[in-house]
Amino acid sequence: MAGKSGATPATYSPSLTTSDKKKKPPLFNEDWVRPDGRAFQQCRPAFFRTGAVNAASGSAYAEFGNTKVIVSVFGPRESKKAMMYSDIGRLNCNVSFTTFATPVRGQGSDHKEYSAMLHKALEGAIILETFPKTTVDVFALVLESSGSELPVIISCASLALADAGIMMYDLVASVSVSCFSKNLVIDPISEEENNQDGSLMITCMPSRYEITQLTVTGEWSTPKINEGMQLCLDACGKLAKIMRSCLKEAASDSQE
Amino acid sequence: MEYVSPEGLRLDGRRPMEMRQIRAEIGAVSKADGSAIFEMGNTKVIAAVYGPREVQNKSQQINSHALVRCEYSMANFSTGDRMRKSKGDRRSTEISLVIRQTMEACIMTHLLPRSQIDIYVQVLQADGGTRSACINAATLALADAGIPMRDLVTSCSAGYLNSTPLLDLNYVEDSAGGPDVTLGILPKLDKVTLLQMDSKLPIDILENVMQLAIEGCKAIANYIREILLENTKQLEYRRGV
Amino acid sequence: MEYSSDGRIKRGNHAAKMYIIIIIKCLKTLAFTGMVGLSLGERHFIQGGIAQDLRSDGRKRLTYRPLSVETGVIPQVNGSARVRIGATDVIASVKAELGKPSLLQPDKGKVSLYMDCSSTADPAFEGRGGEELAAELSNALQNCLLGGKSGAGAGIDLSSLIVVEGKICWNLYIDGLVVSSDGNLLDALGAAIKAALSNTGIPRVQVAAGTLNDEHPEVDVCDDEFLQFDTSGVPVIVTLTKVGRHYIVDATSEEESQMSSAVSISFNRQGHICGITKRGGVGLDPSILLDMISVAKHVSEQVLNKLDSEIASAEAEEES
Amino acid sequence: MGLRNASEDLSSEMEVDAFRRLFPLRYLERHLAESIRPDGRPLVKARETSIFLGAVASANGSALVKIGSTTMLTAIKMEVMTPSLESPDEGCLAIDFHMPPICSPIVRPGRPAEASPVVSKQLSDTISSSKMIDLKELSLVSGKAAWMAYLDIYCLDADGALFDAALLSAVAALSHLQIPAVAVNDDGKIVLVSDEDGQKQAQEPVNKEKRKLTLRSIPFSLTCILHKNYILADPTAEEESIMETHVTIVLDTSGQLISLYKPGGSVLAYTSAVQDCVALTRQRVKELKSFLDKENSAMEIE
Repeated sequence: MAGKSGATPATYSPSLTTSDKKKKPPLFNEDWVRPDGRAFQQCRPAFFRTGAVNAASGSAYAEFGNTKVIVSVFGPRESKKAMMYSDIGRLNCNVSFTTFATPVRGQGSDHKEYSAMLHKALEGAIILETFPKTTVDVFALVLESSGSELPVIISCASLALADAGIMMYDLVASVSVSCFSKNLVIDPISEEENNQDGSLMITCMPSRYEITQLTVTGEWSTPKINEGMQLCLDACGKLAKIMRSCLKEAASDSQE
Repeated sequence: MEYVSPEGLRLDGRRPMEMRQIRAEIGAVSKADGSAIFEMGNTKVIAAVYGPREVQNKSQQINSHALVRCEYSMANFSTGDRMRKSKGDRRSTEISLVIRQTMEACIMTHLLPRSQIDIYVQVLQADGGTRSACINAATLALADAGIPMRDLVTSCSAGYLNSTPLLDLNYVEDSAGGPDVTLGILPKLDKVTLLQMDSKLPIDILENVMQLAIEGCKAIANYIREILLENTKQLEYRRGV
Repeated sequence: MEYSSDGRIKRGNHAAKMYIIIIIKCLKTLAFTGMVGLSLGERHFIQGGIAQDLRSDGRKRLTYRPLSVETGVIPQVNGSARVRIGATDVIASVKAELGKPSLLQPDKGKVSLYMDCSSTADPAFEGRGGEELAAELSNALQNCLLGGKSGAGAGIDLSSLIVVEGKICWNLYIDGLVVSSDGNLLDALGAAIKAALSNTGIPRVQVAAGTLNDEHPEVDVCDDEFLQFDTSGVPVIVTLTKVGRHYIVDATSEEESQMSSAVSISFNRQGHICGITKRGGVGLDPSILLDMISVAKHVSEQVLNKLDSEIASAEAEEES
Repeated sequence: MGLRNASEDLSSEMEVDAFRRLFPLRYLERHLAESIRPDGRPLVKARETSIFLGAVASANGSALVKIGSTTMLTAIKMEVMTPSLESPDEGCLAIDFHMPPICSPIVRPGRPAEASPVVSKQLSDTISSSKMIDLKELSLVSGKAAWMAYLDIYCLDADGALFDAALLSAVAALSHLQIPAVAVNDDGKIVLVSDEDGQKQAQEPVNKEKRKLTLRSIPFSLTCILHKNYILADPTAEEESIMETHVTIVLDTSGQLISLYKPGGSVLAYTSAVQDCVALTRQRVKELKSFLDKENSAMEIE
């Protein structure tokens, strides 16, 4: 049906009548309330489920508010032929978005930057020595995005790895905070991320109490970094508990 | 457009037979086995040579002589209008090939069987004559790496605009669309190894233009030899010989 | 001199060690192309040296290699600089082009960073081989130099790039090129970008009278009058590389091959953190990380001073 | 993986698994002789099917469909375009079928699966030839503005019968589609009108009447595999990979044949076999229609 006119015509999505110019950037003063009504240090409700994709060796689905992610793990399987011999396993990560994930249609279907970050966050947790010469593929698809996609992808991927039976030192949990002048806001949604002064994302292995990945943008003083890190680490610990219980549930289900 | 003024001066103030200022420096990339920077006026290229070393891709190994490879790339900021340049486009593949074939002709590859020599040239600034500059830089880098060569290859271009043979074209003259002869010679053996000309040019004028380019190549060869000599003296001095 | 069976040097005095350094250096020049694999002995040597606070090239753990800055190296761009730290050699260039600001931020110009790894630096960068590292470096630099989404903590004041709000702004294209690599590329590129920015002159622009309210105002770019950038806010990047139980600054590529993880932190003049990225997958204890931050902060002050004076002398040299 | 959970002792389970991998065709034929399939289904029975409407909150219409473990997520986003000169009163429907790397071990990033453009084409052909949607309903202002409906289908889990699942999810998403109310503003651009917008009555919505598409005859499909004398409805990925002769039949709700694909295959499809398939499809269409109607009425009650 689309074939009627050769080239796809230029389209736009209609915006609200109340013109955007009137909407001032939100004032982040004391009585500012987050758009979804959460407290500053309250995460969105997290939902995890393993085994979302049967075709994969392991998979997981994660839902944080309206951010929805599926991660599939394939392998360990044969490395691509061009690869040289390696006595430890390889990890290959890819993150992509659906065309309807973002408010404006079709932005960034393949996310190189996220793929690289996911790789860096996971490689320290996986015991690569257990599958020499082979590759584990971790593919993530963001179904819907409304902020903090990368932390959700990372946590979800570690769950999918666990589901696939890949040996890991620990689960990997990831949480980010946004900084607004003086306030720290945990697990920001897109609207907050677009206006933030700075961001801090921590990926850690909670049981080992080790940070595998840390990214900070914006201007931070040292005490602020301390505060932000502590906040994230605590949240990671709680998140890991939820992830663990999800795994336990799946294990007990399959035993029945 | 007038490329040579009635007074016999070119756009950048040179005489028709005048070459741009050349400058060379050896050892710009300390990790490489041999490297050099070569400048011709505003054109500036850097060449690095890795090898002779083990052949990386065994299927390419040649049992009777060495494998010579070359990659040419341009920096994003090398031209006036900035654009992202992807490696391996047609132009750079062509130039890579030209450089490789030219250098292969002078390297004594039969002395280094089953090995590989990589020549990487990176253009930092392009203002006409990058091809020649790359060959000159590669020669220096190969010499710095101590790779046996029959002779130093040197290269220079010459053109023909406003009925005047011009030596060493810059970017404006190069893009004027006139004939542009790029020549590479082995100066001591007095042999031409590279000759590229893709425009109409009467045969008797070609001879003139070529002769001019040969003169240019010889001048560059002298300079390169001086640089190498100077470099060797310094090495000697450092070793305390 | 005593060697244990695996080539590790028994704890001896520094003089003996320096001597061995020389021997190893000689051996290395004999070897084919440098880095591909280090022998067990070499690895122990590097690690042992770091543990004893005397690295293979004689430096202490927190000492930088000599740093040299050259500005104005590329004539056809608005600003450029070449920075050499030991054998690491990078070039950064800044090009300013007039463009249209984005709808979301009509009062700000745009800055884009593109890094490129030349295959001259390492044969492994041939073809598309350098792209992965280039992308990683670009991302890390973006993190460290451009600040948060709202622009807080940015080294470059984006609102100073505006010519006519919502209509015309300067777009800065920052290109980096790694010419020779011997470790610590991120710090070197960060320093080169800072130097290139302070070398940058942006032409003064006059908006033609009466066209200010048009959709496309006419502008007149002066060729002889340039506005200098305020680069005092541009942070420096300090990378701490963890080898064994210790961390070092300005690691060479040999040392980097032995790292378990590396943390790059950028600091501005006020001593505030402007960005952190971590490389290497091995986990770090949060307390070690905080310790690293405070060490990096201390080092950054020295680096900033050193860099500023180098930039100033490079600028003076260029003018003379 | 039905057999893996069966309560056999480990050694025989290993053997079954090995047999299944080494001699897939014989393994399957042994089952077929017993009139049962490896996952325990009778030959002509389709897998359990579920439809969930409104899965994507940010889209104008969406559906999640599962047939067995084959999962499809479809979302429709409405955007405005200028209609072409030849058909100034018509909107456009753009259908895209994606197979992201998560859905199957065969798909790798950067190398799109062969199947995805094929299914995309089949889907748009089927939906246009079924005349299910009147593109005139997507018109807003004649010659000036019309809807461009982007219908994207993502395969989340590929386990056979991709076309059936994709078509079902596309149809379900179209039935769920809520066209936003829009008005024309002073610049001639189309803008949204929010429902509780009391003060802005000046702008009259241009599409007050057309908030939901009238779906005239809904197409449904069933893929069957012909193997020797057997007909297997709704095959899994494993079955599809072993046997080559596939027949996909699309019928609309009135039982009319809309399209029939039989891409190659060694077994000749005799008329009788095809008629058997049509009969199976007819049953399946009824089943699917009732599923969809149930979902839709459930949505309305909410």
